[in-house]
Amino acid sequence: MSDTHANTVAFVRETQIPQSPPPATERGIVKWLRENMFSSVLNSILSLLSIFFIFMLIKDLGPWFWNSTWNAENLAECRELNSGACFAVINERWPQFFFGFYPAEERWRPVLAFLLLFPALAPVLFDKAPRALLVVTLLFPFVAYWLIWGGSIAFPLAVLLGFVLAFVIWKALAKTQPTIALIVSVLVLVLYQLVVGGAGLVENILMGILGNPEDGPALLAFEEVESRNIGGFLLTLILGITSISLALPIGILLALGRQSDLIIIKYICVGFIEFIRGVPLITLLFVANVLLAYFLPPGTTFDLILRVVIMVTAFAAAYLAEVVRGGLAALPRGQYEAADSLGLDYWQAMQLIILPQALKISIPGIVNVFIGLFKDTVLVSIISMYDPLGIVQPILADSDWNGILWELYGFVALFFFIFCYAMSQYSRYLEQKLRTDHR
Amino acid sequence: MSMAEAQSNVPGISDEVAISITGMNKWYGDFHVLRDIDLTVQRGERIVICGPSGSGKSTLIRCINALEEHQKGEIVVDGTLLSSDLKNIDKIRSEVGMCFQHFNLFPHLTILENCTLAPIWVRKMPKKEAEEIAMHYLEKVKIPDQANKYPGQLSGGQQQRVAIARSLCMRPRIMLFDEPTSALDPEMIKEVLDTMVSLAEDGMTMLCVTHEMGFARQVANRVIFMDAGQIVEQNEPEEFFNNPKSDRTQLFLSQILGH
Amino acid sequence: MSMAEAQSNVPGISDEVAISITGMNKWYGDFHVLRDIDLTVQRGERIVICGPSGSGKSTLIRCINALEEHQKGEIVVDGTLLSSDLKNIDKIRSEVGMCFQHFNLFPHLTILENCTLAPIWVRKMPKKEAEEIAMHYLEKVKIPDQANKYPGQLSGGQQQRVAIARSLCMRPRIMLFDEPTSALDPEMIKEVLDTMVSLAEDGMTMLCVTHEMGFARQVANRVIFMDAGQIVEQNEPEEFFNNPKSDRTQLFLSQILGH
Amino acid sequence: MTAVTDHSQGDEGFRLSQLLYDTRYRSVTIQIIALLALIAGLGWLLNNAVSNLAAAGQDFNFGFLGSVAGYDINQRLIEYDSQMTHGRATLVGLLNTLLVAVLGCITCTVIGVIMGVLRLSPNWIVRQLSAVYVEAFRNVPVLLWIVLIMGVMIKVPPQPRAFRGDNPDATMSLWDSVAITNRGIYIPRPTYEAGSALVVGVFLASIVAIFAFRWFAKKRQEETGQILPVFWVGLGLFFVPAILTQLVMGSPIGLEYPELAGFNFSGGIHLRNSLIALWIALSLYTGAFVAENVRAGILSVSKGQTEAAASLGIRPNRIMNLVVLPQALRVIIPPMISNYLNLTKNSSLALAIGYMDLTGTLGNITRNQTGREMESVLLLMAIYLSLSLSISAVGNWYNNSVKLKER
Amino acid sequence: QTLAEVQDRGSLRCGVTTGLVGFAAPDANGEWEGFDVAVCRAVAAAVLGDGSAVEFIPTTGSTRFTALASGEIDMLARNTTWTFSRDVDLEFEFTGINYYDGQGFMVREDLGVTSATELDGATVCIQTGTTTELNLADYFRANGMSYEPVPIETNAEAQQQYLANACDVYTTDASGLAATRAAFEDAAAHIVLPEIISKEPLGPLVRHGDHAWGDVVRWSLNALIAAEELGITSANLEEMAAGTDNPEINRLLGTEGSLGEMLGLSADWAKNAIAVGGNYGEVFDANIGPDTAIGLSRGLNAQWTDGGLLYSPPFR
Ligand SMILES: Nc1ncnc2c1ncn2[C@@H]1O[C@H](COP(=O)(O)OP(=O)(O)OP(=O)(O)O)[C@@H](O)[C@H]1O
Ligand SMILES: Nc1ncnc2c1ncn2[C@@H]1O[C@H](COP(=O)(O)OP(=O)(O)OP(=O)(O)O)[C@@H](O)[C@H]1O
Ligand SMILES: [Mg+2]
Ligand SMILES: [Mg+2]
Repeated sequence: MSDTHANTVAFVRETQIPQSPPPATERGIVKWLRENMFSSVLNSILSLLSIFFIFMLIKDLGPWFWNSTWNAENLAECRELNSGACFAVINERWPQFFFGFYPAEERWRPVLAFLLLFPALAPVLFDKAPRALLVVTLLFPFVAYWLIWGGSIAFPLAVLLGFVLAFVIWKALAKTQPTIALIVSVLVLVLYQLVVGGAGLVENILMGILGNPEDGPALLAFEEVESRNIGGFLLTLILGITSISLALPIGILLALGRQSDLIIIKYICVGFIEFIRGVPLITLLFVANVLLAYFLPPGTTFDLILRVVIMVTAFAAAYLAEVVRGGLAALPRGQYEAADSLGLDYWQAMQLIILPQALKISIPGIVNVFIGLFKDTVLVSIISMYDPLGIVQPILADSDWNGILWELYGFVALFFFIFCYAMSQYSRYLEQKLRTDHR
Repeated sequence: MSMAEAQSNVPGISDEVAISITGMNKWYGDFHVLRDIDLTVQRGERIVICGPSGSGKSTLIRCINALEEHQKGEIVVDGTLLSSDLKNIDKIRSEVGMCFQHFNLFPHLTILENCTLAPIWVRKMPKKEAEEIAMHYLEKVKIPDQANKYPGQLSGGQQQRVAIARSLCMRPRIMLFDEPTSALDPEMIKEVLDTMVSLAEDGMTMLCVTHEMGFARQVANRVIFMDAGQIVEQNEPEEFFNNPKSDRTQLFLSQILGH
Repeated sequence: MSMAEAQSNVPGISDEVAISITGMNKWYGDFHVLRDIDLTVQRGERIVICGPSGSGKSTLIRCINALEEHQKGEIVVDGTLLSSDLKNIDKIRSEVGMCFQHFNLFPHLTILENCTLAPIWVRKMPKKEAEEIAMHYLEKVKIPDQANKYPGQLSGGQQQRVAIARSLCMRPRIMLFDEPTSALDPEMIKEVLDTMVSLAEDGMTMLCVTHEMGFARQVANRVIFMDAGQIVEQNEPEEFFNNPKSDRTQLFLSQILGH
Repeated sequence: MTAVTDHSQGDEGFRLSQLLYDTRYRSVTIQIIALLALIAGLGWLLNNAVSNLAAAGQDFNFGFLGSVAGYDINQRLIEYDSQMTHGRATLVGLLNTLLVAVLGCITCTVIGVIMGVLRLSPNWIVRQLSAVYVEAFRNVPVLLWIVLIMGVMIKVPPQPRAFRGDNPDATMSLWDSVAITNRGIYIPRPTYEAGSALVVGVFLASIVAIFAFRWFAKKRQEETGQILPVFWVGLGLFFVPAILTQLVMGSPIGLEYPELAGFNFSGGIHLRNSLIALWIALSLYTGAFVAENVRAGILSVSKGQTEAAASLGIRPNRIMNLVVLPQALRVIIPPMISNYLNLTKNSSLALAIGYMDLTGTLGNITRNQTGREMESVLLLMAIYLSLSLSISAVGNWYNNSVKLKER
Repeated sequence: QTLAEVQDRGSLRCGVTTGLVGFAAPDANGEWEGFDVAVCRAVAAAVLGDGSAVEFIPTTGSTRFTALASGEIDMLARNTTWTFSRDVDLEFEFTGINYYDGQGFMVREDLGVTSATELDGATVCIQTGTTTELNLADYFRANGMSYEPVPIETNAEAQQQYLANACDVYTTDASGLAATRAAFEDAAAHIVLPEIISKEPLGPLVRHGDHAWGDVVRWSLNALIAAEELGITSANLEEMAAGTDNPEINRLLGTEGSLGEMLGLSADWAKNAIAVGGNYGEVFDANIGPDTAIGLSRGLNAQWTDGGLLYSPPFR
């Protein structure tokens, strides 16, 4: 047999055997095909079936795409020109798909807001982005509001002031009394915005300086655009982005509440989460659309977009809470104990130790909730808002485009696919990155 | 109290009481984990606790740090009574450092950040100063060059040494160790034990749950044997290992030292 | 042939060859894990394989069981050449039992079901008979009373013993162990080692990857030291531990036995 | 947070600061504040609602459920006409919701399991196709799929009158038994004539026989170790006896075929477009999520399990059945339940295509015709909530019963 | 108080349909136009002096009342039938009738149906949440016929389904049928059956209890009707406003009396209202009249003097 060691009582290798390259197994397309498509009878059948399926798809849909028309006045003209799809309708109506009925000459404003979104998101999405961009992130909501809805800058400024005020108070108190600081600053914020009318007061003062756009030319004021006129993908993005950014903190708080030892707080959170998760979003939109007016003091009507945002946020927050709870539960108990034994208090432990890790773990889940939320915004078409799906209605009603369907739905589907797919790919990238991180 | 007296003659051990536990009892639900524990630890004393699994060693250690609450009896740490007052708990925790079996480093922070976290947020130390202290202790545990790596990039032994340094950065007067080497590969145990020995030489008050009998012989002033939630026997190491009094201890020692 | 001769004099070791590996090489992608492995194991021989982490010990063991395929060289187990022929693989697997570091018990089946699964579905044994055999081996590993519990309810040591019993139920002629004790607490290691010793006494052919040097001294006929994918040294245990020939082995032994 | 509750220290007397610093009181303080805030908030909302209702001169009662509905519902599983009450209409809607939910849950499971397994297939092209399916459906809103499929249902199949005439443009499929039209699909309805009881009886008996055979096979295996081909025998038992009886008895169970009559087909069972579109869309959409869960579940069973089984000499397909699937199921089931929940809730989007489910009846027509917004929406939410809670209760019960035993 | 709100806000929120050509639909630029839209504009002009100060809020059959009740819109001008229960039970106030309508049926000509009584077994597209839905059920029941309802949410969807022949019949108000038919490529291939199975008086409505606001809407509509009766057109409006010898014209246009003041509006309120799109006849002709694609004849909607039902109470 093996003389190498059979001849010696004790085998001792004196020299290293060098690394050698792997045996040259045959390579190339044939091998790949055999391994990946025709490795067994069943697999071969499946492969052939799949190829047939793809062939049928191309045979049916291909001509429709190749013979499409991009320029025509109406459907009849389209049909005359070519046998395939009539994308002329997209060509004519794209502004409505993107902006709803936003005034044509003001469209640069939402576009600008959209562009600003990227620097604002950068520090959140990529940890390599310069930290200074965080300022843009924090200011973005106010600027975007001002750009999209227009009017004087006084209003967003006044609201911003409230947040600054609350933040300063929180900062001052947080060192000594983190819990109280949080409560007080939220209270200050609420009081400022709602009860005392601080925002209105400041707004009026600022208007006094800048001038009221309703009375005449004013500084830093745009033409106002009504929520009703905002539609299309712009509406989707507004609803999606606002709700996502509001839902995340609320969801985290709900998750912490649900994990809390404080029974009452725990059950309040559980009740809220289970209730929201138990009913379809559409019924919540009914509530936004129909019932909210009943539950508010007489005479308070507020913007439909705002109402929808509240409901969608509540919906997403409940789902997020469950996802984050999963992340919290996945953390080893030792992390909590180590934090405790170092003398960190509850909020410090959460902020410094627990949440950064729990959120990382739950990123895939969080992104899934975001994708779901983003998709769910089309439900507002049911309560007759002109989101991308809703905007199809007036086009269908137009005698020029009567009878067109696939092109419109296809366009909307494509838009959602691009956005949602991008989001899910981003979450995959994050997952990948976090898995290899620090190793 | 003859034993305490005897110890106070040993150099490095003062008369001051670091921890005093009297009549302490603890239940998990209906399960009586710790029964009538009485224990006095002098400043500078180094105590090794051993005993079979489930005997309540970890629980005892964790009660001292208020990680678990006890239901009866008194624990006084460095003159502070452990009560439900948050201030007292905070005070005790910042005087008592703790090392866990599984290190429990914070994986999302670098080694340096792990060490400076508590000084900055609890002691409200400037970052610069906290980092200097951290580097000092990292040098002490012999891994200053790893300061900017993440825990996941270190070996188990290195991680445990970081955990020790992290506790030291709070400049505790008492250190608790809960089986600090039992999750380590044989090759790494030695590194950690060496670190602990050097701590002991500096005169730190230490309570250590461990089954490393070599370590116990080398540095402990006293070995405590626990079983079924009670302190069964305590003695100086030599006596303990060579002349265990109780049958239970003998049985245990024969198993541990057996293979 | 001196060693084989020498060994054949030891009671329980026959001249029959149980495993013979010649010129075996294995790559993971471009990474050359095992290089020119030559190894002959006599029936009844008990071999301990040791070596630093990543040296390819597990891979070697797994190749014998066809859990990994090798790219060059020959492995003959009990007269059957290990090829990609499914029948040969089946034959070899039913003659070779394997125990993993993490036991890999089936958590959804009771202990008894774990043990009877393979006899029933592979050997097509009546349930009654399979259960009898299972109980026999469970008694051998001293846990017959746990038969109706689930793996999750047992301690690690008990789980590993079940894993051994599960393999034995297929009445293998060769047993492979891949670090069977390294995931266990110190007190449980002994239980498992005892079981393995008693197996060895029954004359089972065993290949065991382990760092338990006490075990190696006690039961092994031969100790093999691997490094970087090759067999660096092999010898009888006494010689191996007391007079390691290669520098690499000396270094390794000094670390392992150091503390 | 943990701390000591040693009441021997109570004699120090109570200080106000203890409300904040003493772990014993601190939690109580926080909870009471939270409770007060909650009560205040709810009270405020309720107060507003009461005063708003009063101002609008409306009251809050569910009496409208007893009044005549006046509208017709095309798909009804129970007796209903326009002279019955709104309550009855609500019930019809609820049953329609349940119908589409149950159908959807079944098909989405089938689709999802197949697709999930195919995603792990060694076959490259199959893997890619199933990935495309999953991504396409997960990343486009379900509402869009619903209206899109509804559009297909309306536009692609032939109109009923295309079947008319001597040389019709369209013909019925499956030997003139199924008519696929753009008003829905008409399938034959079984009719029961004399002797049919026997056929049904034989069929039921053969189902019993299947179970009996399985039991027998298991026993046989336990006793002798012999493994019988349970699946094939079962399959044969399922079809053969009943079909034989049917033939021998001279086909007592007949089929009523749909035929063109007047404007539409009549006879047979009419599956309406709205039902089909909703069913297909929900199944495909949810199926994509199920596929991901199935994949994750199978991947979650550690490689060690497969290896351990392999090293015992068990063959790959048996490893799947005996070791991997039983464990994967435990991982798959919890997300599966939430998928079923989502499907049920998404069925409310029926509104968009006029499927008369609960939202379509109570939430839409009844709400509009009676003007009882508050009552209908609250009732609607309550019904959905109890549906969801019961689904998750059943799910949790099942989940607990298969949970792995731990120490 | 709605009046004050509208004046404060500087714009009128008017609920309209989501899209029914001729009555209310946005064009490619998002400008709303149509017969109902004209009513909104007239009211806006009367109140604010600016016919373009309107926010149009599209509503479906099922969201319209909610929108009005919740105060989201100030008035609803969306071919809504005036019924007892809507007036009394739902607590709305109908402020007049701008179109006398009735429910009809539209079918394809090649179906060979000439009367609604031949519709037994037909598939009928019907908008949910409307009175037509109830009428339909009653009609078929009364005539002992069966039918298959295909419920849909909006007119546009109905159009899709009907054109694809997913339903044999589309039923809604005759005016709506005409408007829908007008949007078809081959309008001639579809006929509206002669039966009108219900009375559908359509008119704008407001919330109950706000009488001042109700009056404004009511009399703005009446102003348009009276203007036609009195011969005021957009062409001769300025001339008439300068003063005529007909005192009613003078009172209407604010040159005499103080009707505007009584309403809480400016004196030239009616003049503004009429100026937007002309009198009722002009609005009718421009949006749905015989010369438009919709091609409705005046029929019942002629002035009482021409044998129709339009009859504005006197401005006095
Ligand atoms: N949170 C808990 N709830 C209930 N019982 C617990 C809990 N933690 C520990 N126990 C029980 O208390 C007993 C003592 O546990 P402890 O961890 O203190 O033992 P130990 O001596 O440290 O054992 P080991 O050597 O295994 O770490 C054990 O029986 C354990 O099962
Ligand atoms: N599936 C795999 N793909 C690629 N490389 C692998 C794979 N499995 C093991 N390796 C590599 O092969 C080498 C040998 O691994 P092996 O598990 O045999 O080492 P070992 O000697 O058993 O180490 P340990 O003592 O840590 O178990 C290691 O460097 C490992 O990283
Ligand atoms: Mg312990
Ligand atoms: Mg290994």
